[in-house]
Formats: sequence, C-alpha cells, structure tokens
Amino acid sequence: MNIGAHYNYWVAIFLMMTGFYVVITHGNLIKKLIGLNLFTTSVFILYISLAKVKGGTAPIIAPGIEVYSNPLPHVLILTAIVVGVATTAVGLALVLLIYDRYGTIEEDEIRLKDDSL
Amino acid sequence: MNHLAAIQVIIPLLCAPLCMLLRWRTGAWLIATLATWATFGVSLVLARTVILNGAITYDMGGWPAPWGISYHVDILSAFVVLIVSGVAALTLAFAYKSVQREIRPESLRAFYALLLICLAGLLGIALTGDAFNIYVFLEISSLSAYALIGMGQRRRALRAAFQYLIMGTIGATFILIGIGLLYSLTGTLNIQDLASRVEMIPTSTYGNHTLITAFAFLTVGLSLKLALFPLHLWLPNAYTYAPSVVTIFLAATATKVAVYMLLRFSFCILGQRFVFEQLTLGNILLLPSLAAILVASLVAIFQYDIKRMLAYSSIAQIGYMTLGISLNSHAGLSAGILHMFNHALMKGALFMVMGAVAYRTGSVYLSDFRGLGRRMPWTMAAFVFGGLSLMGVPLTAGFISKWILLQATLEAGWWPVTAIILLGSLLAVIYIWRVVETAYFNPRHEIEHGTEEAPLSMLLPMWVLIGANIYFGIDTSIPLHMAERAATILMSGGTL
Amino acid sequence: MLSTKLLYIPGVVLILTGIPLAFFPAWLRRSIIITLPPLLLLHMWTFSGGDIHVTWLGYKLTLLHLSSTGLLFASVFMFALWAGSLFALQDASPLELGSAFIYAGGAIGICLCADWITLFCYWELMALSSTLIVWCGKQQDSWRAGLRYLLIHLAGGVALLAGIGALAAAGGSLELGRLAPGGYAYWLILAGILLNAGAPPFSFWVADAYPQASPSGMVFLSAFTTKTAVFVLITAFAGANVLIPIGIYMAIYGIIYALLEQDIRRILAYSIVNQVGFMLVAVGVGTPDTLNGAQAHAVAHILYKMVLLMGAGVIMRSLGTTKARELGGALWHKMPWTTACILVGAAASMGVPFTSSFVTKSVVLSGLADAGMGFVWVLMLVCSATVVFNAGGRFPWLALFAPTATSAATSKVDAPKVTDPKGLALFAMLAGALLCLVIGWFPQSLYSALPHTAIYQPYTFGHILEQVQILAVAGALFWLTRRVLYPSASITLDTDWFLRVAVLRTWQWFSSGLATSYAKSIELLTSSQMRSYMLIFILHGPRGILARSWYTGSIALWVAVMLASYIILYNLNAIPGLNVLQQLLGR
Amino acid sequence: MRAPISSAKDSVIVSKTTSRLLWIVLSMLLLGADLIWTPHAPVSHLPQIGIYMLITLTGTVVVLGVTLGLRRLLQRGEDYYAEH
Repeated sequence: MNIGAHYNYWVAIFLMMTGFYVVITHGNLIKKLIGLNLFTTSVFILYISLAKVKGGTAPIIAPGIEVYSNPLPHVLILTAIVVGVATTAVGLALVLLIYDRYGTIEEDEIRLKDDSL
Repeated sequence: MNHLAAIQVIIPLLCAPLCMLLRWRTGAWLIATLATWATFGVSLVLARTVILNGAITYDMGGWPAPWGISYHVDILSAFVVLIVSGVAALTLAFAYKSVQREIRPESLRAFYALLLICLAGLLGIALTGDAFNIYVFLEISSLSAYALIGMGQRRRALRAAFQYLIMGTIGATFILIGIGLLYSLTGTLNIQDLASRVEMIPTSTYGNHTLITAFAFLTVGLSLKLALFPLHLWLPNAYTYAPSVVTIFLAATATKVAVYMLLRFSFCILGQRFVFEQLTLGNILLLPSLAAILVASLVAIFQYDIKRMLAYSSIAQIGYMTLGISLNSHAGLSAGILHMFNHALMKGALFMVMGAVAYRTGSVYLSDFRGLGRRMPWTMAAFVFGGLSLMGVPLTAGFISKWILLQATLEAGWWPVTAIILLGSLLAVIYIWRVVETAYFNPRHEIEHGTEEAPLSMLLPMWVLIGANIYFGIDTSIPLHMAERAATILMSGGTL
Repeated sequence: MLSTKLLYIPGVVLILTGIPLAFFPAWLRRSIIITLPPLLLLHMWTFSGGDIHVTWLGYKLTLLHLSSTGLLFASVFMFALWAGSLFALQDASPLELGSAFIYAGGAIGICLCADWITLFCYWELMALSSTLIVWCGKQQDSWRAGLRYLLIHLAGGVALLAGIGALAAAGGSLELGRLAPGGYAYWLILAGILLNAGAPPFSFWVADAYPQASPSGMVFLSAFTTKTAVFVLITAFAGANVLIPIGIYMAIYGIIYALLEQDIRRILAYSIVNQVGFMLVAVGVGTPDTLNGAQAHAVAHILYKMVLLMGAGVIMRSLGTTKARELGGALWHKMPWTTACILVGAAASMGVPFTSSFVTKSVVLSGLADAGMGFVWVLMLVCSATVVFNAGGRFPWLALFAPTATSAATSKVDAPKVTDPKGLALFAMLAGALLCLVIGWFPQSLYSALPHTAIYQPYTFGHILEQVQILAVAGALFWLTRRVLYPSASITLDTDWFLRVAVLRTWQWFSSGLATSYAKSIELLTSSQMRSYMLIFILHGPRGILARSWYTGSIALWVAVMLASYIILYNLNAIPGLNVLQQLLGR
Repeated sequence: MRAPISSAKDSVIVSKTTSRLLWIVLSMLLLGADLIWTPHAPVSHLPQIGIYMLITLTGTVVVLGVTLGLRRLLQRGEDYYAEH
C-alpha cells in the first residue's frame, strides 16, 4: 500500500490529533474551542476524501462524462459544518458569560475562584 | 400510511419558534406544555400501532429509502419515544413555578423554546432510520442541552455547560467518524441497508479493520454520551448546576436515548454476531458497568449536594443498563431496556423532589433537608417512595428491574456479578437513607425558612411519577412486554 | 375481579388499612383497631374460597393458600396484633400503630401465601415497618439501633432475594414448600431466613433493637419477625440437620446473655433467642412430632412473651426505666393485676403444669427422645430448666420483688402514676394471660390445630413429676444464686462489637494510614530534586493535567485513552484464538 | 475500661451456698428414688433415681459456671459504646 496515495487521510488524522491535543492541554477556553474546531474540521476532510472517486469529476450531469464523485458526503458535510458553526457559537457564548461572571477564561483560575467560594 | 412518526418530531420543532415569537411569558409555557402533551398523546398512539401492527416505515417528504431519509419505528423506538415524551409532559407540568423562580424572566421564552428543541432532537434520534440523521438530531438535542444547562443560577453552571459542550462535541464527532467509516464501507446510511450490507462484508481471519475502527469510534462516542464509567466525569457537574427542570428532563431522558443509540448501532447495524462474538463487546462493557455500579454508588454516599448525589446514582444506574446489554442474552437485554423505563420513573420523581426543595429552600445541600419531613411532608414522602424504588424494594418499579437483571445474570451463571448488583442496591440504601435521616430525624434548621409544602403544580406531577413507580412495580406487564419484544427484535438483528 | 379478591387476603387488608391508619382521626383509628383483627380472624377460619393466584412476570404466584400450619401461625399473629394494639392505644404514636398493622400484615401474609416471590415482598415490608416501630421508641439509642437493625435485615433480604433468584434461574418451582438441600439457592435462602430468626453470628440484633422500641412496640416486635422465620423454616427446611447446632447455640446464648443482663426488657429479648433456638432444634430434627411441637411451642411462646412484655411495658410506662437496679423492688403491691399476669406468663414460660408451655415444650422434648437424639434431648432439657434463670424466675423477681439497689428508685415507686393499666390495656394483658392458662388446661384444642396427628398426652403422672423435679432443682439453684447474679450496671459485649467498634477502628486506621501515605507521596513528588528530574511532572504532578479530575482536558484525555484501548482490544479480539478479554475473564 | 464486677464477698457466698446446695440436692435424689417413670425419655433404661434432677443440676451448674466465666471476659461499663 502506497502511503503517499492516502496523504489526505493522513492530513485528516494529523489535524484530528492536533485538535485533540489542544483540547487536552490548553487551559484557555477560547483555545480549547479552537482545538475543538480543528478536530471537527478534520472529520469534514475525512468525509470529503471518502467521496472522491478515482477519475471522477464534479457530480453535474454533462455529456461525455461517465464517472462522477459521490455527492452525498458533500451534502452531509454541509450539515455537519452548520452543526460545527452552531457548536462554536454556543461555545463562544458560554465563554463570554464565563468571562462576565468569573473575570477570566483560564480554566485554572476559574477553578481557583470556585474553590475559594 | 399515516404521518404519526413525522408529526411526533415536528410538533415540538414548530412550537419552539412559536414560544420565542410570543411576547406573553405564560403563553410560552402554555405552548410548550400543550406541545409536550400532544407529543405524548402521539407517542401513545404510535406505541399502540406498533404493538398491534408491527414496525412502521415512513419516508420523509415521500422520498423512498435509499435516497430520502426514512423513519423507522419499531417497538424499541416506540418505547423510548414513550419514555421521553411522557417524562417531558410531566416535566413541563412541573416546570411552571420552578422555572419562574430559577430562570431570569427575559430568558423564559428562550428556555421553553430550547426545551422543546431538545425534546425534538431526542425524539428524532429514536425515530429516525438514517444513521447520519441520528447524528444531526443528536447535535440538535445536545446543543440545546448545553444552553439549557448554562442557564443554571450559579456561575458554576456555565463551567459545567462548557465542559459538557467540549465532551459532547468530541463524543458526537466520534460518532460522526464512525458513521463515516461505515458509509465508506457500505455506501449507504439507511440503518436497514447498512445492516444487510455489513453482513455481506467478507471478514478475513483478522477482521475488517475499517469496521473495527468504526465500531471503536462509535463505542467511545456513545460511552461519552451515555456517561459510562470512566467517561462520566461531565455528568455530575452538568446535572448538579443545571436548573431543576433541566436536570429532571435530561436525567430521565438523555442518557436513555444514548443507551438506545448504543443498542441500535451494535445490534441493528453491526449485528449481534459481529459485535458480541467477534469483538466481544459484552466483555468490554462489563467491566465499566460493574465499576460504574460500585464506584459511582460509593461516591454518591459521600456527596453533600443531594442533586450531585443523585447524579452519581444515575451513573450507577446506567451501569445496570449497560450490564444488561453486556449479558448479550434476551433476558439481559429486556432487563436493560426495562430499566431505562423504570429509571426514568424513579429519577424523574427524585429530581422533581430536588426541584421542589430548591424551590422552597433555595438549595439542596444535605443540611437544608433538616426538618423537611415535617415542613414538606408530601415532598419528602415522595422522596422516600422514589428512594425505595431506587433501592429495589418489592412492589416498586425498581424491584422489577433488579429481579429481571438478577435472573439474567444468574441465567448466565455470573455469580460475582449478581453479588455486585445486590451490593449496589445496598449502597443505594445508604445514600438514600442519609437524606431520609436528615429530613425526618435531625433537629430543625437553625434559620427558619418559613418553609411550607411545595405548590400543587409541583406535587401533582411528582406524585404521578411516584404512582407510576408503584403501579409498574405491581403490574409491569405493559413495559415488560414492550421491553421483551424489543429484545427479541434486537437479538434477531432488527429485522422483525 | 382480582382487586376484590385481594380483599379476601387478610395480610393485604391489614397492610392497606395500616398505611392510612396513622392519618385517621383518633376515634376511627380506635374502632378499626378494636374491630378489624377479630373480624379478619373470623374470616380466616370461615373462608372457603380456595387459593388466589396471580401471574407476575410469567410466574404463578399464590397470594392466598390456607395450610394448617399457616392458619395456626396467622391466627396467633392476628391475636398478637389485636392484643398488642389494644395495649398500645394508651400512649403509642399513630405512626407506631400504622406500622404495626403493616408489620403484622406482612407476617400474616407470609403465613398465608404459597410462593417465594410473594413471601419476599412481605418480608421486605416487615423489615421496613418493624424498623419504623423501633424508631417510634424514641429512646436515646433508638435511632442508631434501628439503623443497625435495618441494615442487618436488608442484608438478609439481599441473601434471600439472591437465593430466590437462583431458585428461579435454575428453573425450580417457586412454590413455597420443602426445598431440596444443596446448591446456592438452598443455602442463600436459609441464610436469609436464619438471620431473621436471630441465628448466630447476628443473634445480637434481637436484644439490640427490640428494647429500644416503645413499651407497646416491643410487644409487636417480639411476636412477628422471629416467629415468621420459624414458620418459613418449618415449611421449607424441616429436617435440615444444620439447624440443630444453630438452635443449640441460640438456646444457650440466650440463657447466658440474659443472665448477665440488667435491663428486664433485654432479658426478655434474650429469652426470645433462647426459645427460638429451642424451636429451631425441633425443626432441624424434623420428625412429625417435633414439627408439631415446634408449632405448638411457637404459639405458646408468642402468647406468654406478649404477656410478659406487656408487664414490662407497664413498668416502663410507670417508672420510665426497665433497669433492674432502678426499679425499686416492691412494685408488686402497687400493681396487683400486672403482677398476676406476669406470674402467669412466667409460669407459662417455665412450663409449670397447667400452663401453656407445659403442654407444648414437652411435645418437642418427647419428640426428640423418640427420634433417638439423646444428647440433644439432654441439652434441651437443661435449656428448658434454665428458663427459670431468664423469663421464668429471674424476670419477675427482678421486675417486681428484688430489693432495690439505689435509693432514688424507691422514691420513684411512690409516684402516683405507678399503677395497673386501665381499660383496654388491662383487658389485653388479661386476655393474653388467660390464653396461656386455657392452652394449659385444654391442650387438645391446640393439638387439634396442628398439621400432624398428635397422640401426645401431657397430663400423665410421670410427666408432671418429671417437670416438677426439673423446676424444683432449677428453682432452688436460682434462689441460692440470686444475689451472685444480681445484675451490675454494665453491658455485655456481643458480636455486634465487630460491627460497632472493630469495623470503625479498622476504617479509621486505614483512612489515617491512607492520608499519611498520600501526604508522604505528595511530599516526595513535590520535592525539588524530583521536580527537576521529572519533565513528566508537569503533566502528572498533583496540580498537573492528569491529576485534575475536574478539568475538561483530563476528561478528554480519558476519551483518547479509551479510544486507543478499544481499538487495540477490538483488533485483538477479532483475531480468533487471541481473544484477550475472554481469556482474562476466564470465559 | 472494665466495670467493677462481683466483689470478693460475693465469691465467698458462692462457695458456701454451693456446698450447702450439694447436700440438699443429694438428699432430694435419694427421696425421689424409683418414683419416676416416663416411657419417652432416652434415659428410661437407666435406673430411675432422680435422673431428671441430676441432669438439671449438672446442666444448670455448667451453664452458671460458663456465665460467671464469661462475665469476667465480656462485661464492660455501661458507657462502653459511647466511649468508642
């Protein structure tokens, strides 16, 4: 199996792990959200890679073309992107509220403030 | 044929913006209540139809299955929908006063709208016959749940909501990856097509790696949503700091729907043969389930915030459900499915008690319960009965679950597991008893709150649930019948 | 209709009345208490409707089945409830009365049902309602003793449930009847039942919890729990030889601990264990004669113990204490009726001719002799003689006649409220005492209710003489040693020491050890050398990411760990012959 | 903590009464000689000389002895559990 032939999958996995790593290690809530976005975006790339059919073109019916790429994953990913946007929006709204009530968006400091209550 | 399956999801989905559009705050509650009761009514009709005539398939917008999204309602879906909409209807009846107290007036309408959207999402998961659609509905319900939890009065609610958002999104994304991998293998998203094509995949001696990876992602994603030990860490905070009504609703429904997803994916899509015999999901679920029962029950004993205590108890109860699944037998599955129903009954009631106590005293710390046995007799009596059901005392719904689960483990010859189940029920005695002791036997609180009994609008739904706990503890034929039939369907790969 | 049929079942009726009883107005509660038990008793004996069945989870449950043993126990339980609640009316709390109805309903339900699942439902109901009765005692230690009682009984319930579950899982019949020996189910059920009978090593709960109840509460408690266990043992474990040593232990334990006791109600509690041990031996031998004897003696014991406890209750109501050293000695002339009843009860407990246990205990003893159990017979003979040292002689002596130990006690005796009970309470006590005598005079009336044909004749010259000899020697010994054995102000350690002291101490030792070792390891980890050498500390130190259980990041890390391990496990499991978990779990 | 138990004076009484008792019982045994007849007892093949008395006496004395022994071992002050 040629590793290079699947480079888009490797990119997706690399992005996924990067995003996951950011979520795990960064205490800043905004950075966590960015990591989460990276993570979900990588899945979009994974899906779109699945849709590619070797030698296929865009799925628009045109004369002389026999092979099309699968359009369904694109449709699905449109939905998933909407979901991702909504998640980010809710997340950012929560971060704003947290900043309002705690005065910080660092998880360590938030925790200290709660514990000292 | 009829549009029941679609109507079920559409009612709450359409009523949600209606709530927002109205300027009248009580109107928002009224609409939400009417919507949930209408859904409950529809779910009853749906359940009846399914029991009598078998599964219903409904094509959304008239597009047939492989192209359009089809809804497939079998007896398991109907059962879960019944639980979810029933609890929702009672919760909304309970909500009026509690929400008035706990939610700021300007966000009241948004609150009811979100609750309805969450309900729509949960119902959608149970009804849809399309794997990707499950993900979409999952995100609909989760996103609204994050926002609902964030509406809690204390600022910790925000942190809990954020934490839940991160974890929930990771879980959902894992599920999405799993579904994507399945799609790449089979080229379809329809659950029934998926099932038949997965079965045709030739498995070499080492198994199909894509399939295995897909299943691993699905299991972890679902375990997160389930709050299966040790991925339960988001749950206690979320349940503790959310507004009372949200806790009642989520505790009684959200994890049940996650269990439903686990059942659907592992039995109907991947097939029992693959999941249990080749991958031995049973063994892999068994250890976390047992750990959940023991560890979460022990942790619950040491909690001072009673809502948090009940949250940990929920984690333990989820352990019972997954334990039933891990048995991979008809009896075990029936036990797990039936416990979804019974647990919704008892936890719904117990969290309603928490809501009522919070309404009167402002918080639910153990020390706040002192003297409540006299000052809120009906509420605390409901706690006692709900607690008895949680312990599994005969003539309550909890006993039925315990008995059937015991039978299932004994049938499999798993003696140590039986012992752990029974030990878990003894631990439940201890943590429930701490509250009862404080409420009835400790001296009164130094500061008199002037507490009186909770308003009737709270007591009524609470006692309806308690009544159900006792009724279904004595005559359990209806839920048991449904659970057993659902188990039969699952054991045969969802084809019946 | 099933719901109307349910009202034919005396246990269900009692439970259904018991639940709202506490909330009824006093006049209604009073009239129900006076009328309902006799009516139900009449109903039980005239009912001819046949068994009542229901189907539950695919099992056929028999809610009502009248066997002669069950009917006998149920009748005497019903009488105990009636007399006990008449006695209680004077000062018991409504909650106690309601609980007593539920409790008695459970006991009677067990006697009249015929399957294990129904039995278990009643069993748990009894545990809960009897705990409430203990708590209604509202004495200093009632709450904690009740909690210990509840925990022990729930643990016993768990054993019983596991046993019944095993029975069902093995495909065995759930009908209540003799169990085939062997297997998990047999031993688990036996353990669950024996725990309620007060068997070792948990015999302490009887004397720990019962005396913490109110004066009337203990009357109820003494009648039901242990005797229901005896009933179930007779039904399911007749002839189980393991019961013989257990019974012997209980009989001797009851005597010795009663002798070391200063509280007259605790003496009676130990005497319950002693007598139940006697019955257990009879059940363990399991010949028709000994089974007859065990039942007859259970009836006699419930009645005389009730009378004695009512007497003790009267004393407790009057003086507020039941410690022998504080009773003041000359109570007998202040309360003549009570004294008379206590003396009748005491005579009945010792088996003085023409009282109840003279005609019942001897059935057991002769049965033992006929079965050729010489050694057991000797032991039981001694045990029945030594009853003089607890309920028979020592109890009335300490309660009514013994000279006072403290001067404060004598002044209490002169208080105006130290009198006989009045009205219904007196009636209940007299009725009990009368029954003790009636059974003694007309033994055939009791014998005819027994399941096996009884040919025993208690009133022979030899038997009377035998009993007189036994009582004479034991009485003489009691009289001679009464001062040596005068109770000191002390308590006696029992196996509950392990529950109340040893476990707590071990836990303290363990947790303090854990705390120190945790502190030490933190110290080690945070020390500067450690810190400089370990890069990994940033992640794993006490404030590192892995240790912060509440942090979002650490939960996410768990997810990654789970994912990795699931992928590895699934892949390994998919390879035939390499099924890791299956091998690990040994399946 | 160990509570005060039987005093030295008590034990003197024991030895005195026990000896007196033995005499009484022995004479009763002789008096009851051959008067007893019970077909049930496993001892019926033995000479019926006050055998019930003998059994009762030995048994009771053994039980009392065990009790007195246990008293030393197991008795504690009334506030024992309160202290622990």
